[in-house]
Amino acid sequence: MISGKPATRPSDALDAAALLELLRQMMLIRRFEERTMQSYQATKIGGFCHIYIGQEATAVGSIAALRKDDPIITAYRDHGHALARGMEPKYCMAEMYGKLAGCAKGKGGSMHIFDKDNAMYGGHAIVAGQCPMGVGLAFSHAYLGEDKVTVCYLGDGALNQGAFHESMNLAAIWRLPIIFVVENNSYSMGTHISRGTAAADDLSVKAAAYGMRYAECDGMDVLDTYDTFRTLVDAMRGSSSRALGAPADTGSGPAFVNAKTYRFKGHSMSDPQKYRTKEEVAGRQERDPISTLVSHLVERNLATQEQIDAIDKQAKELSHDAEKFAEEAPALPLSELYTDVYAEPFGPYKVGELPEMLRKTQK
Amino acid sequence: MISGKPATRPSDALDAAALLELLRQMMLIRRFEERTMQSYQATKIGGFCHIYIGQEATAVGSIAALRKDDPIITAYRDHGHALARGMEPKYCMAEMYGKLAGCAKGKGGSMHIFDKDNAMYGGHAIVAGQCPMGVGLAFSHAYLGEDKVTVCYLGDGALNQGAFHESMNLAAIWRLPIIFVVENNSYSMGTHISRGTAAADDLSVKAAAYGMRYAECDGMDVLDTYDTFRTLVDAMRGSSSRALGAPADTGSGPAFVNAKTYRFKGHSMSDPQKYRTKEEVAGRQERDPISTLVSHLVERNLATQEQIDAIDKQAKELSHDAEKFAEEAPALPLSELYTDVYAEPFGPYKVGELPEMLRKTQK
Amino acid sequence: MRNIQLRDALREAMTEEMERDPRVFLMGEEVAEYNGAYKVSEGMLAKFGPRRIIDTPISETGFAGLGVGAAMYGLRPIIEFMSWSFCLVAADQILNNAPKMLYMSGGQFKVPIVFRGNNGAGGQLGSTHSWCVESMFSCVPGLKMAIPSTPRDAKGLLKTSIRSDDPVFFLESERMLGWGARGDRDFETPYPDTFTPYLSGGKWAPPTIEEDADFTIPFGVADIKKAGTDCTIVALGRPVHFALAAAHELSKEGIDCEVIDPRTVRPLDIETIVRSVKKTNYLVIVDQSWPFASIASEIAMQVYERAMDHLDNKIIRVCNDDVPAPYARNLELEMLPHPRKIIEAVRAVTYNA
Amino acid sequence: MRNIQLRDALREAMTEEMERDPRVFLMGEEVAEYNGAYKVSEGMLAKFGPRRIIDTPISETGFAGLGVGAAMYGLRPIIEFMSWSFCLVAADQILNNAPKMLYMSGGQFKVPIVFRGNNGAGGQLGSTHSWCVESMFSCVPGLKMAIPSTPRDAKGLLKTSIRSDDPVFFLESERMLGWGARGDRDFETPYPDTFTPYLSGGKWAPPTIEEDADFTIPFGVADIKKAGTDCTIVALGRPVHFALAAAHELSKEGIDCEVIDPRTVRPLDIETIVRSVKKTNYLVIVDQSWPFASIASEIAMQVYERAMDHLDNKIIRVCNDDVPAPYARNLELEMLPHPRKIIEAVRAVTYNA
Ligand SMILES: Cc1ncc(C[n+]2csc(CCOP(=O)(O)OP(=O)(O)O)c2C)c(N)n1
Ligand SMILES: Cc1ncc(C[n+]2csc(CCOP(=O)(O)OP(=O)(O)O)c2C)c(N)n1
Ligand SMILES: [Mg+2]
Ligand SMILES: [Mg+2]
Repeated sequence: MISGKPATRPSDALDAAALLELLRQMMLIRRFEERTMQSYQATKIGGFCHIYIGQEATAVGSIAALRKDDPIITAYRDHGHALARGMEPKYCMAEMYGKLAGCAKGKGGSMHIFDKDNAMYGGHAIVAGQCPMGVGLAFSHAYLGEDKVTVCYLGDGALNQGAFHESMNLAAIWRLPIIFVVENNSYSMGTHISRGTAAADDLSVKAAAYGMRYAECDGMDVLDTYDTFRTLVDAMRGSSSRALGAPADTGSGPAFVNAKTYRFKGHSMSDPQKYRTKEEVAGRQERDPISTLVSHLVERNLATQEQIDAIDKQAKELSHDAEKFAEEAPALPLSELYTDVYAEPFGPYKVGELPEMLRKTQK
Repeated sequence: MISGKPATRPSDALDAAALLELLRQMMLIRRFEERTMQSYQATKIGGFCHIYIGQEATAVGSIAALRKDDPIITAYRDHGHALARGMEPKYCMAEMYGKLAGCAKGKGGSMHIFDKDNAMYGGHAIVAGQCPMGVGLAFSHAYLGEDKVTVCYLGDGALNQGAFHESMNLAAIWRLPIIFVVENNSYSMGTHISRGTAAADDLSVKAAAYGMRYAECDGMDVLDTYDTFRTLVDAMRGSSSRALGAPADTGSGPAFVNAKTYRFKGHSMSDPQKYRTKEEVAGRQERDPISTLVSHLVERNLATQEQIDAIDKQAKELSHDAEKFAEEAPALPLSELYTDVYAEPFGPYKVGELPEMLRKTQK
Repeated sequence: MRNIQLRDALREAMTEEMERDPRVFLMGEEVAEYNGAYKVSEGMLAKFGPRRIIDTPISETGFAGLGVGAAMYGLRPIIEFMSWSFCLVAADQILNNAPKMLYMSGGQFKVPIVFRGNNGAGGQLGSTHSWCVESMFSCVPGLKMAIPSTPRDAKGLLKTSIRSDDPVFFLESERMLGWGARGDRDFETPYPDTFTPYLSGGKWAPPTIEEDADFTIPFGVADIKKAGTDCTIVALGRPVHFALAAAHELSKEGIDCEVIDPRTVRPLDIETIVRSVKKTNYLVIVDQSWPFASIASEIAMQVYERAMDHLDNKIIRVCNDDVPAPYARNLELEMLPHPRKIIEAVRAVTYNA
Repeated sequence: MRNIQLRDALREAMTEEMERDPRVFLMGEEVAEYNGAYKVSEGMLAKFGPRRIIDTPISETGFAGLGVGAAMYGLRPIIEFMSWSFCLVAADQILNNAPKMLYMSGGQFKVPIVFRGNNGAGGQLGSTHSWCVESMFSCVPGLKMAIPSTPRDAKGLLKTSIRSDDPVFFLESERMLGWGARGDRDFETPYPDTFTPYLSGGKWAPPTIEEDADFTIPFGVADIKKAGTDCTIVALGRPVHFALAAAHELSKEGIDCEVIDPRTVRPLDIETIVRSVKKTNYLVIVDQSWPFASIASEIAMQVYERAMDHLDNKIIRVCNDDVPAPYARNLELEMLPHPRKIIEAVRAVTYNA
């Protein structure tokens, strides 16, 4: 939470329905990812696959503070963001199955999940590669005079890529409406942040280097995450310098959030995890973001166990249905090899149809 | 100077001869560069040519604090560093004339001045491209257990390149014996640092972002520059963690210096300089690093005007001789096109002879 | 005849497109307050203001990637690299993100962006500053690439690039920007008498917007810069003029060359080249990049694939020498393709004729 | 017969060279404590300690450039890219600095460095993670490039690379590292019966240091992986095995192919290829990169230059399809060169024979 916690927190204003919605999203991501792991083990899913389990509160809490049309962009550990953003699970699963019905028609895979309707700009697999593009989204708000905020997620490992630093600087000098969020799970693959990143114990210096606002949040606590983002987003929206070249600084400018979280699973599906002990993981699992919210709800009598069970049941069903949908969906026809290469094709290339996911909504 | 100035400064220990040597170097650079400008105007020199006039104190003061075998590496504004390092001016000038007798046999040109014997590792024309290589030099000291310090120079514009940040981080996590020096002349071409770099008014945050020591010096004052580097180098030498993977932190680690300086000439020879007023330049020229040292010497009776004039005369002569040498030196034979491409050549390639400059010294 | 330098043609293209489409903006180092390191964007800040003409710090990865993000969002950025030699620090953004986003997103996100700047030897700039990126980057599907050789092509192709819904790599030449300017010393050639009049009697001057409001040049359509019957010379960008100088010189020997300028590499108009080869039966390809795995190799391969039986001799390519760019003037001139090498190649290839 | 995976061969090469020369060190992401993302450097930290086996943060520009600086200083770095797909963020350091330093410094500074890592499709990794950099980078003079296809070549070429005084780009294949391991499912082919025994009866296993203390394989010497008389197939890296599978299949039809593996691209042993073409009169080139301006185009061009009169048909190239790498398994398999495409190409090229 932003230092100097106010007496009332934004999440105090969330009613039971809103809180249950947060729970629903986290449970959906959890169950969906469990399915994903099974399908990967069954070799239905290929390539690299990075599981988000443990980090659900970060995506869910931050996205809950956004409007539907505020863009987000993230790295390859991206299923959670897509689902929190509202993508139907079946399109995400079908993508990983490499099927035509996938959100990117099976061309992107687990690391490249896109959802234009839900302002999800991917899913990017080169570490920190999404940061400059995130700045471009925020730049667009300023250019168009729009009242939007872009959220750009990155892993702690991305702190060591030049692209991240250039992005921070550009956002800062132009005071663009963007929040950079480090999903700080302490590890980039097997490297603990203290081995790879200087001054890792206080990331506020990374923001200070660009005169940028800094906030920390408990990325294992969806309410603390929500509170942090709600506060930042509200300050940023409608106040940031929207015209480039505007002489006066009219707003709060970009921000940098250190979301302290943890991944319960390996880096990817093939990670033997020798770099941490089972005890370390077990210790962190005691603060499971889902149980934490459940306790909060139950303790305050905001939800009954039946309600919670029903939500979990629904999450399981949706995940099961997604898997079934993906399994049964037709394969990607080979003719798709040469579509979507060019928007204005020539020679062997052809215009591609939009993915089913968008065709439904876009008319 | 490093904050908390000690009562006695390292430069207090410099005798008159040592101080006159600093003056000699600065005057040589000044006269040499004036020649260079003339030769460029006369189209004897081609390509891009970046004049160092105004910044002499930075190279001279910092290099004076080093041992002969401490490596330096810099950007394309590099004649001053080469001369301060001890390169004979004629080899530098012949290089710019594209002659075989040039320090790099005419293959490098103004932006790529190298001098192996004097531990000058170039002369690099891609902004910030020298920073990772500088870290590599410092890494070598640690790897070999050598008691050396590398100095890596960069322009203020390089602060905005990712390569700089990755270099800072690597140097910091491995505590390598390197000093990054921003020759902060406030401009990258026509862009004032305040337009391009966030938090430009206090660069200490750039060092703090990596937990790195920070110092500022008056880059227009050779003694303040010397003092700053002498202190840093002495603390670093022999104390930095020389074995990678060494458990304990045994030394002071790398440092970042903000040398506040100013270039009196345009960015390159073709710069109309519309981004700053003549008054601004004239104001800064009142604190000419050479006059400053001359005043210091004269006021303290450390040198006579005759001595100073003699030094200047010698600088002029050396520059004149360099120009003559370059002019008269034979052209680069076309056969040199295919030498020095590979150290172990094949096909059309051939081993090249070392430049005259090295052949003399290397046997 | 309209007197226009290549840099003016580029500026005209950008200005017209910016007036036509409010989503277009120009971003790069020194493009605004400095008026462009090479004066290509001179006056554009005054005209369009700092919202649309945007100076950047030296952060190519940052602002190239910013452009990709903005293009995904629906804007139409023109990103200027002061030189393509500086794009290597941004290689990931321009090669991984821009050309592949449409594919990776299953058709969801177009990237209508133009990356443009100086390509090739600028004159004694040395190894790091003299990149010809055309061969290296042309292999990447998803991008388009244009290399203009005249002010007319520059304007027409740049306007098409800005309107394109796909990422375009637009390669200019510092050595050509000021062509036609007073005191211009470019197009040095050992054959000064063959110096091609820089607007070719007006043929190579683009129309003004008043003359032709809809002037664009489509991609994938080669231009026959000089018709001929005896030998085909293919060249792109600055070497087109070396080829024309060579053709002029060779005509004195009775060899009538056809000079074909493909103008875009992706798409490549191989048909026009093949048609010409079927007529002349000889082919020389001039390419200012290094020979290995070059556009010259590719064009040769495609001509062999389609018209081998029409070739009366092997194809010869005239490329940059296979060495890093030297600084020394004499070596640099020798290394680059130039008329003498082309003349020798045409003589060699038509030797039996 | 010695049972050795390709990853073991690489490790053996590095280990032997590190024992031989204290200036050699290995640096990269997860090479030390994790024992290598792909287990290539397994056990090396334990053996050599953290001074010589060095984990890096995700800073390719930083550590690749560090390697260049260290090489200039006199050390001999091996820089591992977890994948060559990640080298684009370091393009400037590896393309501008490493290969040009000797030239720019007029012969003063050698850069004895090896950049190595996985190249090419790793298996459904999508567009950004499936780069084949060989065509794109082979154009750059000053670098050397090796692409091994067997454990023997991997060891011999890597040892030569480490001893080389020039920068070497060493391209491995994730899909081949575990070849021969239990449960390995690689080398999928529609012709499972043609599956080449992975060490070819021991011929492709490298010697141990006890067996041959001086084992290295020189650069620029192609290896004839299978002799034949009817058609030459040139392939590098993983596609060598597709070519061998195709050759096996074609032998059933009475077409006896010669499979040539150049092993290094810079230098390229064009002589051996030309010699073979003069014998077989037919040539198919397999290249796992995109076709445009590719190594395949280059080899074809050079063969046309030197042996056109010996060709009884056009050269056919079998490349990656000219599209970004798709994720879907069926499309990726279709896009890559594979035995079926090679068989069809050989049939087509020898059709008149
Ligand atoms: C430029 C680049 N280098 C290396 C990789 C390989 N890689 C993929 S994920 C990863 C670790 C990233 O860790 P972090 O940023 O902390 O994200 P997390 O996995 O914890 O979500 C690495 C090294 C890559 N994708 N891109
Ligand atoms: C990556 C890259 N981008 C752009 C350039 C072009 N360029 C050369 S020098 C320069 C300005 C650098 O300014 P600064 O770092 O402050 O150094 P100074 O010239 O003041 O010494 C620019 C933009 C370059 N050489 N490299
Ligand atoms: Mg992490
Ligand atoms: Mg500066």
